[in-house]
Amino acid sequence: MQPQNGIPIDYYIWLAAALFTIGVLGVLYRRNAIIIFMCIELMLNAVNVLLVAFSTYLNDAAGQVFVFFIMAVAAAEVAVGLAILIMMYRNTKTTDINILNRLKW
Amino acid sequence: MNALFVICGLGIISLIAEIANFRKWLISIIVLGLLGAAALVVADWNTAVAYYHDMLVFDNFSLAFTGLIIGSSLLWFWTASDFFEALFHKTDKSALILFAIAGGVLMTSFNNMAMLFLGIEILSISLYVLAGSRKEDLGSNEAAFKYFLMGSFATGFLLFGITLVYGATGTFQINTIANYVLTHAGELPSFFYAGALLMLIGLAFKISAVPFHFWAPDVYEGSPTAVTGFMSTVVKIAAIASFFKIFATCFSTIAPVWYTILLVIMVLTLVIANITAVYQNSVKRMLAYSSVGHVGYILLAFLADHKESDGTIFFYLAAYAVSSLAAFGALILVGGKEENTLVERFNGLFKRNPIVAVGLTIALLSLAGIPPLPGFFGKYLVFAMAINNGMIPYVIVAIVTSLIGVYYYFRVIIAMYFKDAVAEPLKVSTSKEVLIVVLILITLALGIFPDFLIQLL
Amino acid sequence: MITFLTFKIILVALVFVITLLVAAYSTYAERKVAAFLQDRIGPNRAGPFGILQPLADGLKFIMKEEIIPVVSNKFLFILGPCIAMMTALMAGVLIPWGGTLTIGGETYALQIAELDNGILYVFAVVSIGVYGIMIGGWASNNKFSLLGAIRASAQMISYEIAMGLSIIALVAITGTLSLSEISAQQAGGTGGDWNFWNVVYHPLGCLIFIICAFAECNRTPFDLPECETELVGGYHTEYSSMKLGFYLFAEYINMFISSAVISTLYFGGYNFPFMNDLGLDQNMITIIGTVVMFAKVAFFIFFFMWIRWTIPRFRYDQLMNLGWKILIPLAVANVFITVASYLIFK
Amino acid sequence: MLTVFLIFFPLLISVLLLVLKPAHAKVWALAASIIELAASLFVAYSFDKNGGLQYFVNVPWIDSLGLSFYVAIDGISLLLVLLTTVLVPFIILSSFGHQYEKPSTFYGLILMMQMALVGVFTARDGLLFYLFWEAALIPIYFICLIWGGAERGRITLKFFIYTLAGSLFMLVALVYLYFLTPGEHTFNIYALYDAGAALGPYPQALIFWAMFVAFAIKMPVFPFHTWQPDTYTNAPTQGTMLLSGIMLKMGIYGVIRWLLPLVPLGVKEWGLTAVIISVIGIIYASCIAIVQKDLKRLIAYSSIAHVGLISAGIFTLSETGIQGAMIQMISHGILVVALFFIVDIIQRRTQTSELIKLGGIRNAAPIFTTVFIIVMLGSVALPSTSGFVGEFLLINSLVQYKFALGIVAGLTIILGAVYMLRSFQQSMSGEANAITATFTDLTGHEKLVLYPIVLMIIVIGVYPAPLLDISESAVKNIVEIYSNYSASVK
Amino acid sequence: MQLTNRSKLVVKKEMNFWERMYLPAILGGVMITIRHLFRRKSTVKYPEKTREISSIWRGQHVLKRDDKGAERCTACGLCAVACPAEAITMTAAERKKGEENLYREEKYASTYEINMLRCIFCGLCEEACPKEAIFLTDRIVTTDYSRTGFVYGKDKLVEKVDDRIDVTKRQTLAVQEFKQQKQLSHNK
Amino acid sequence: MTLNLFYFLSFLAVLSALMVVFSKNPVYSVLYLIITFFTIAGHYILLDAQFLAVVHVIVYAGAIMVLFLYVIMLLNLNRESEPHKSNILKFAAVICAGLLLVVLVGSLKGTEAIVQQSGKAGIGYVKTLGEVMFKEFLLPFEITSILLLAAMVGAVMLGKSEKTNDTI
Repeated sequence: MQPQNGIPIDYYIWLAAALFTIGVLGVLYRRNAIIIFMCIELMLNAVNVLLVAFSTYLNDAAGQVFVFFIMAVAAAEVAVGLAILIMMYRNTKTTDINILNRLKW
Repeated sequence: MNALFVICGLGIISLIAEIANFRKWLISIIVLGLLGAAALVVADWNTAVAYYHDMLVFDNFSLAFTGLIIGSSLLWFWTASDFFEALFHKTDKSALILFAIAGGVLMTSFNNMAMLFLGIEILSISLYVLAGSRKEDLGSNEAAFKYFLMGSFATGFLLFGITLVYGATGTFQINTIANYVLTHAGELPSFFYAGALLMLIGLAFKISAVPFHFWAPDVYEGSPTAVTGFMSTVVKIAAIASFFKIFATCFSTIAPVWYTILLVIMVLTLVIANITAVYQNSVKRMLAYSSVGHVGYILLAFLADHKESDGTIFFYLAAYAVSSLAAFGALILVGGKEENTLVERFNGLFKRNPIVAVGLTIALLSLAGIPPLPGFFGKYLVFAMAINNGMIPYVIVAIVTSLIGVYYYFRVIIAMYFKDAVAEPLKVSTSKEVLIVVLILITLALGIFPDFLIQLL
Repeated sequence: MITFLTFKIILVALVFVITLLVAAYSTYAERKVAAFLQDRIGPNRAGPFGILQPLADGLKFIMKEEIIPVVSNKFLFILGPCIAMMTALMAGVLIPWGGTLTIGGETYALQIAELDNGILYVFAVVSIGVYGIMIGGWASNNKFSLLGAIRASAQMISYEIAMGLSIIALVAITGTLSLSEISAQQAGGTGGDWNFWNVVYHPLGCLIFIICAFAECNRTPFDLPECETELVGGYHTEYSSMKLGFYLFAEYINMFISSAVISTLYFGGYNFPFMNDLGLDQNMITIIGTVVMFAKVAFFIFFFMWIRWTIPRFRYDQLMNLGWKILIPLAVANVFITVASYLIFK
Repeated sequence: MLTVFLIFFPLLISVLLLVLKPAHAKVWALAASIIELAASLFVAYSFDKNGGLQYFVNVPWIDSLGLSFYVAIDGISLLLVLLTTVLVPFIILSSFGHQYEKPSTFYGLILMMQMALVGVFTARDGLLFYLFWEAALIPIYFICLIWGGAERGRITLKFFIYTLAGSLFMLVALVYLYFLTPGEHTFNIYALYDAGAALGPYPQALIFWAMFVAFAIKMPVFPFHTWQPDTYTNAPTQGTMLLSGIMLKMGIYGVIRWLLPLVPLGVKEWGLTAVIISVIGIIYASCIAIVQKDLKRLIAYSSIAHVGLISAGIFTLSETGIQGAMIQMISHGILVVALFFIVDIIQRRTQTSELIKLGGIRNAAPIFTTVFIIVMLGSVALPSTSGFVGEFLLINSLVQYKFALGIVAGLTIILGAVYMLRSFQQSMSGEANAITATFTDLTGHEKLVLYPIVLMIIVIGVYPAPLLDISESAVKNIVEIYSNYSASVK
Repeated sequence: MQLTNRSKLVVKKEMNFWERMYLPAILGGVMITIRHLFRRKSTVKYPEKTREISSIWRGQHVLKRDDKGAERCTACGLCAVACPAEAITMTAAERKKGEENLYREEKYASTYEINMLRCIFCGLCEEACPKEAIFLTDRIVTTDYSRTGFVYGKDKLVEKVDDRIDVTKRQTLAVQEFKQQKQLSHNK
Repeated sequence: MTLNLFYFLSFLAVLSALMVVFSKNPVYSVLYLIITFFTIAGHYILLDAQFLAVVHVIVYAGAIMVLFLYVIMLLNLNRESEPHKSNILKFAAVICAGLLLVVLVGSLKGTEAIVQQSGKAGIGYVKTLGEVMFKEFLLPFEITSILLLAAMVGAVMLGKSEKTNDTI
């Protein structure tokens, strides 16, 4: 299959899978809450890339519109997540972030 | 649809209440509004209408679950009225709750992956915040953060799944997807199945099925009790409704792909959740595990016959919601300001406050599935369905786990009736007493005349 | 194609040089304006009227000793000013500096690149600019720098929202995100067909945009990130020599670009009144237009300085109040009012 | 309609007691139970011995579950309903010597229990039967939990889970059968009979065991009995009476009504096993009873032995056996209530029920001792007491079934005599000690309980025919159904 | 205690809508500044142009010689005593034979230093001097790179024989008269 | 040319994504993530979705990552504050992720079923997107406002200090 920009869709799927997996890896690998958080953003972006790729290949704008929703949600999540972080920080009154490490799994 | 608008409008009204200074009447307005929404749901009954380019479809399934969500929310507002008595953020909290309810309604009525996704996110984001609404309490903070991280993580999986499904079928409309799958059976790309499974994982996080449940106990324990009550009723209803909708419509034809996986998840959920619940010292945490366990029963019904199980699941959830609300209502009263819900706290509750004790007892009995309470009929329907579909070994597993369930529920009952009271009598406001009586009556009524709800779907 | 490329390359070089030149002379102008507004005469030693002062300053920056704090993060410490400079320069790509020139039968637009969502591109670049300040401030490992960096980021994010909202009304009415089209739509009146500058239609939006532009450029009265009375020098406390020069340069380039964007969006860009009624050659109009454009830009740069020496600095909470509680609601209201009145009076 | 009255009248009173908490709850409860007794006597009076099912009510309840409120009375049901309605007033009366906390709750729960028991004995719908079966569990659980002895928390939970576990398996079996009923599925007992009989031997065996376990736990039969002694000891006396006097009969009734005709092949295949288990249980329980130091525990074990005999008799599947079981159920119910009341009296006066600490009561309380002797003799099945009729019929049927088993089971009379007489000897005769010296004789309400019971023991022992008549046709009917099915399959 | 009428009482009254908009006020401020843009600049381009100075402007000191070219200073130390900034130090020495043309009297200052960094140019030294040896001139103390460079010794203070500094403007008639009245002098 | 660009961008994306995970210093993680985002924006442009690319840069690089950096700076996170995670767990995480990758790649093969739809080019233009968004996806678009409102209310509620007006 040869789409207009000459790159097979498989490549994008693999790229997205790789990025997604790296995101998952980060979530599992790291203990630092904020990095886990960033890795989740990475996962969402992997999804976005794939959506845009599919959208281009299927010639259907809905995929790209969906990306906007994901972006909106990501922004909302970041706002809330960081607010939670700040709240925790204020409670402990310390710059030591170890408090987050009660999160064990 | 109109109910959805009403709920969103109520959320905005409660934000306006902060500015326009009518906080006092806010709860009354919300209750009236929700009643109105319920009436709208009833009025829409038997009219399967698709709205806005098929974004939402309010058929009887959606309406029933929407009604259930609204009903539970109404009761929840009553049980959790103390939650809104706090000095700060009264209106914010109620607005968030209402938005969460709106999200839940979307999750029951979506017909497009975008609506599912947004519904889940509206619900989740509101709850992340509500989970942390005891701001000075580190446990609550931790709950919020953990819920947040795991919720977002699950969202990632869900989205990846949606994307792959979209890539394979070229649409986000679930009925179109279902048709596509039906007409293109055998020629679907393999990543369609991967997408379905990733969505399964994502939704399993949301309904907190083992092994994707590990966030649930911590979050349930850390959150304010009222919010936990909300999570374990309204949220659970919405999550399961969306799970059902996706897998019974979209992926119904590829059932062999997910059947075995879901079967394993179901058994694990039943066994692990119920066994772990036994070891909990906090009643809240125990209820958290039990709520995970209940998902197992629902999954059992779903697996037995995923197309026809909606009525069973609906009744199970209704029964579970009522009992759960009663339990959490009692928990809020017993836990007091410091939200201490250790089992010891319940010692001698029968002597300290018989009404609360009896209410909690009936709730727990119903959760344990003792006839003639609704919880029994829920379980009965599930078992009957499973037996009818030849899943007797799994029914045996479910029976054993529900016996384990009896064990841990009865620990609380024993504490209430058998142990000596450690504290002075528990004073409870009249409205709360009335509430408990009402909840008891609803529970009993559901138990004695369950037919209406069972036949609803 | 070749000529097109050549033209573009020349244009890029030209814009680059002009940008640097304008930025350089802005430093001079800043001192001059400050002096004049305070009844002084400002630098006047280097060259006639001190016209070579920027060169002298530049020379001084280069000759100064490089100081990199031992405890700082060296890589990021150097990266900071580079990012600041780079993003500042990048924003000029989309500004239409003039109309079209016809040389040898070929028509060239006096714009380096044309995107159908040019405004957004400018926004994107501007929003990245904050990294320079944040990274530099953090890498300095100095409390004042860090405070400056934090202030800068919070301030820029806050004001970006109002800024973005303020132009939504404009975009809604003009129906395009392309800067060149917006410019073209404000072309001077032709035979009874009156096209006013956008500022006539969007006075409130323009005001908000200008205020936000001040904040985005960290200019007084919003220069909290570097206010020397509180934070010594803010994010560039630890910087010296050319790295400091980069930061200062970046600030002036930003000012230049902001002025250009303001004039393009709201004040007609390269258009001037009655330009189509004069019966001039197209190339002539373009050249005059470019001059006009630069005149407008110059005015806004002057305006930036003028305001700087008029209004005292905000307190930080006042800054945030202004951004969140006043500008954003105003911007939203502006959208509603503008769109509603457009629908009514259309 | 009378059946409905019999079921719901106690419930109504119970709810009234629980909600209104009147001052003299015990009087209310007693009055209610007497009205109930009168109603049941009226039923017995107007009962047509050869009329099959009578007083039946069949209204659909939960359509979607195939559940209908189908209750009816036949001979077997009537006997057990009578047992219930007769014993409950005595049980309530026997509690007059106690000052229970929250009396209205206590009596409310007893009446609720009565409701469930009557329901169990009259239900003709599988699910309804199950519902009543479980409903009986809740009040007794709370009675034991709230007013029981020191160890009650753990022990009652064990009891609860045991019985619930058994009943859940029964539920699975019922549901399984439910889905085999033709057309619109139904839980109607006769439809279930048909569905069960139509199955092959293997599923029938599975169903047999699923249901047998439920009933065996309730009775309790030997390997499933471990909850029983502890629970009996720890429960308040009235609870023990309810458990042993009536509730235990639920299991036996279940076997007769819900097991034998339901899965004839299963019964046929595994009946012998059940008999053997039961007989082992008899011997085992009797032997343990002999070495018991505590009077209450001793009676508990004796109860296991008796029930074992009944169960063994039923599984002989002969009319004699089942009739014997019927009469023995009545007799055992009366006797065990009397025995536990006697223990209760001893315990209340001496604060102990350990045999070693007792002795010499007969000097202090001659009337009491006399009553005890009569009850005890009834329990060891002395001819002309009620116990004799039942045991005779049961052993008779066992001998006919398998001679050796009959002989072994017959040992129960001897062993029973051993432990009963030993207990009597240790508690009543001998020298009075500090505790028993001040033993007062029977008081008013105690006499009111014990005299009628003694009378009944003797009357039934001498003239059991009316009772046997009542149940005869129903028993015949069941045996017939069973033999028809098993013959037809053959 | 109210000394002047210039102080203004600050009132924190609620601002009305227009005031809260700030824009009119900002506009006012902007107008003020723009007006200054066109004002005449008050800067004097110094080296090329200097500002006029007053006739009694007090600049760098000078140690005068008499008409014959001998130093007038006798190292009496009155100037150092009078100096409020303690900027003046000196050491006295006796005149040798053959130095009569150098020093007017038998005693003279072998060193005389004024620390220009300390000096406040108050002119008290001039007033205190009984020999009319030290005067403040209209010369400017020049800049220097080192601290020590500002400690002016006799090399910088004493006027050159061939380059006499005219202080007559400072020695007005009134001053001379004042100095002749012995009873008014400081060191009576 | 395009393919090479794709390779380059993908390589950079994956590399910097890995660096996000393995950088010791959170600030470096943020910076690497920003690089990843830029490469993703590059991919968008390759896919002819310029509008999305610009919005992506504005939202992710311009707002979200600034917030991350802001919080990291505010909380003074540095490499010492990262708690030790046992090597076994890390190993398990790597194995899990590796398995996921293998499963994904394995299951994502075989894309023949996607038929390239012929149609007008330039679906990435604002106009096309606007048409779809405001016609077909109008309801989700409106519902997003509820989402953002909830997030806003929530963030303010959590972030606001209740006791006094001391700012952090």
